[in-house]
Amino acid sequence: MFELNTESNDGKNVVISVKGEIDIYSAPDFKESLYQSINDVQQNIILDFSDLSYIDSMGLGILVGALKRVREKDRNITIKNPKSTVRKLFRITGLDKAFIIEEV
Amino acid sequence: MFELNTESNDGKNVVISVKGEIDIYSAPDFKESLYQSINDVQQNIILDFSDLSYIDSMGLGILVGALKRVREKDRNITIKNPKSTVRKLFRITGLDKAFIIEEV
Amino acid sequence: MSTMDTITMLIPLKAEYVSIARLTVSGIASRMGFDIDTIEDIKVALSEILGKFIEKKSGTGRVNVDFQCLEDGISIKFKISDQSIPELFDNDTDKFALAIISSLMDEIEIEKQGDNSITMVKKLGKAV
Amino acid sequence: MSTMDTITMLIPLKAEYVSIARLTVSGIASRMGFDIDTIEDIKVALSEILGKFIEKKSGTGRVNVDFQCLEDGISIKFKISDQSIPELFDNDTDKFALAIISSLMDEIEIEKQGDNSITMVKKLGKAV
Ligand SMILES: Nc1ncnc2c1ncn2[C@@H]1O[C@H](COP(=O)(O)OP(=O)(O)O)[C@@H](O)[C@H]1O
Ligand SMILES: Nc1ncnc2c1ncn2[C@@H]1O[C@H](COP(=O)(O)OP(=O)(O)O)[C@@H](O)[C@H]1O
Repeated sequence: MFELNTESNDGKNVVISVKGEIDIYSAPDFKESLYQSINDVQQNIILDFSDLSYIDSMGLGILVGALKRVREKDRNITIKNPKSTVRKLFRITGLDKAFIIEEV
Repeated sequence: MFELNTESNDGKNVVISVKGEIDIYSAPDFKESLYQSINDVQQNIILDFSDLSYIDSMGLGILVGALKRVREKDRNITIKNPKSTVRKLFRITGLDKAFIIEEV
Repeated sequence: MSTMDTITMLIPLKAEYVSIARLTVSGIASRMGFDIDTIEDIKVALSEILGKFIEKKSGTGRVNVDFQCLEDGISIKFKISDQSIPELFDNDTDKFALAIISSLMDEIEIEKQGDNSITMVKKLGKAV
Repeated sequence: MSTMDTITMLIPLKAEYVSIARLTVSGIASRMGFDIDTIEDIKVALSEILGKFIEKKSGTGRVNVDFQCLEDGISIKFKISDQSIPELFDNDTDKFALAIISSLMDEIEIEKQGDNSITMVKKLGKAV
């Protein structure tokens, strides 16, 4: 299962940490929680993936849906610190071109 | 798999650490390594189980075999620091009466 | 996880596969809500039975293991296709295995007529 | 671990069981000597296929997964008993899944005649 927490929220950015596993089982919950967190705020979104150990195509699809919503309001989503296994899936699907990926 | 190391050897005791998992797959190797370590020395044996995460009935049988050998020479075997799951198996099989168990 | 779902595993009767069955059952039991200590108990009991099968029947085909999710626990059933269950606990050195399984599980049933199987059950909320 | 041994798993077509299959394949792959990154790749590809099966056929029986240990890798074959394989990658949102599986595995074969199966193969010593 996964955990989603709003870590910080300044004038410009909201940092949301995503921890655990997102797969076909947890995806529906993840979609609801993520869309809610995004609707609640006006800033750019930074998703901290440092402790996300697993994501599948369904999770990636949900991220794409989230990006669409955010872009409609001229904001964007940054993926922060994905593990190499997760990073690889962004590369394979070409999503590393859609999202800003920030490795620290 | 498991790992067996002679940690220290003074005039009275030899401390041998046993790490990892002992099951039907690793048992033959464990038997050979353990009996060898025991034959090599004249002191009492202290088996440090701090990092032993798993043992089965076959492993316990091998320990009984080792104890017989050691007792023939008026020495004994102490089991040091077994994890609670391993400790439980000594209790269930009554082997906590045959071995000295030292919890620190 | 709904009641009565069954996950089945067919495992070659070889020592190197027992740890894989252990990993699988720990996943099933953890998903069912067993606590860590009880999961450990189930893994040990499963390994003991598979170990005895392998000792007595090594290399001869596969063992069929049904993990059935009950409302109040897990039932694990072992069968060997087209073969009778061997005497698993017939000699001196098997006494530890039988003591361990009986202590750790809530029920164990050895069925020599009919479908020739061994079934063990662990109820939720009952660590030893 | 000798060549051509097969471990079989029958898994209900429900989302909650996919993580158990992932755990099992990681045990098998690690015993076969795959490195950590490749094990991760195999887990992801397995999950994607099971996920698509479940999306298209949820609740209808079980999927049969054969994990075959080859001399130079692992072959994983998916079948649904008495049912044809659904179109797994037919719509827009399935493109990620197919891209992922094709990139991570060395071979993928969808067999619609005959025994209606999907087989994917990963060779030893080939992380993506
Ligand atoms: N599983 C998926 N795989 C690939 N893309 C997906 C997936 N789920 C959603 N998407 C993409 O995200 C977009 C928006 O998704 P979503 O927010 O779920 O739809 P909606 O905006 O209709 O609620 C979809 O049009 C699709 O392109
Ligand atoms: N798997 C086992 N389960 C229970 N007891 C065992 C097991 N293996 C060995 N033993 C006990 O340990 C004793 C000595 O074992 P071992 O050293 O293997 O035999 P030997 O001394 O003939 O080489 C056996 O007689 C038996 O009582």
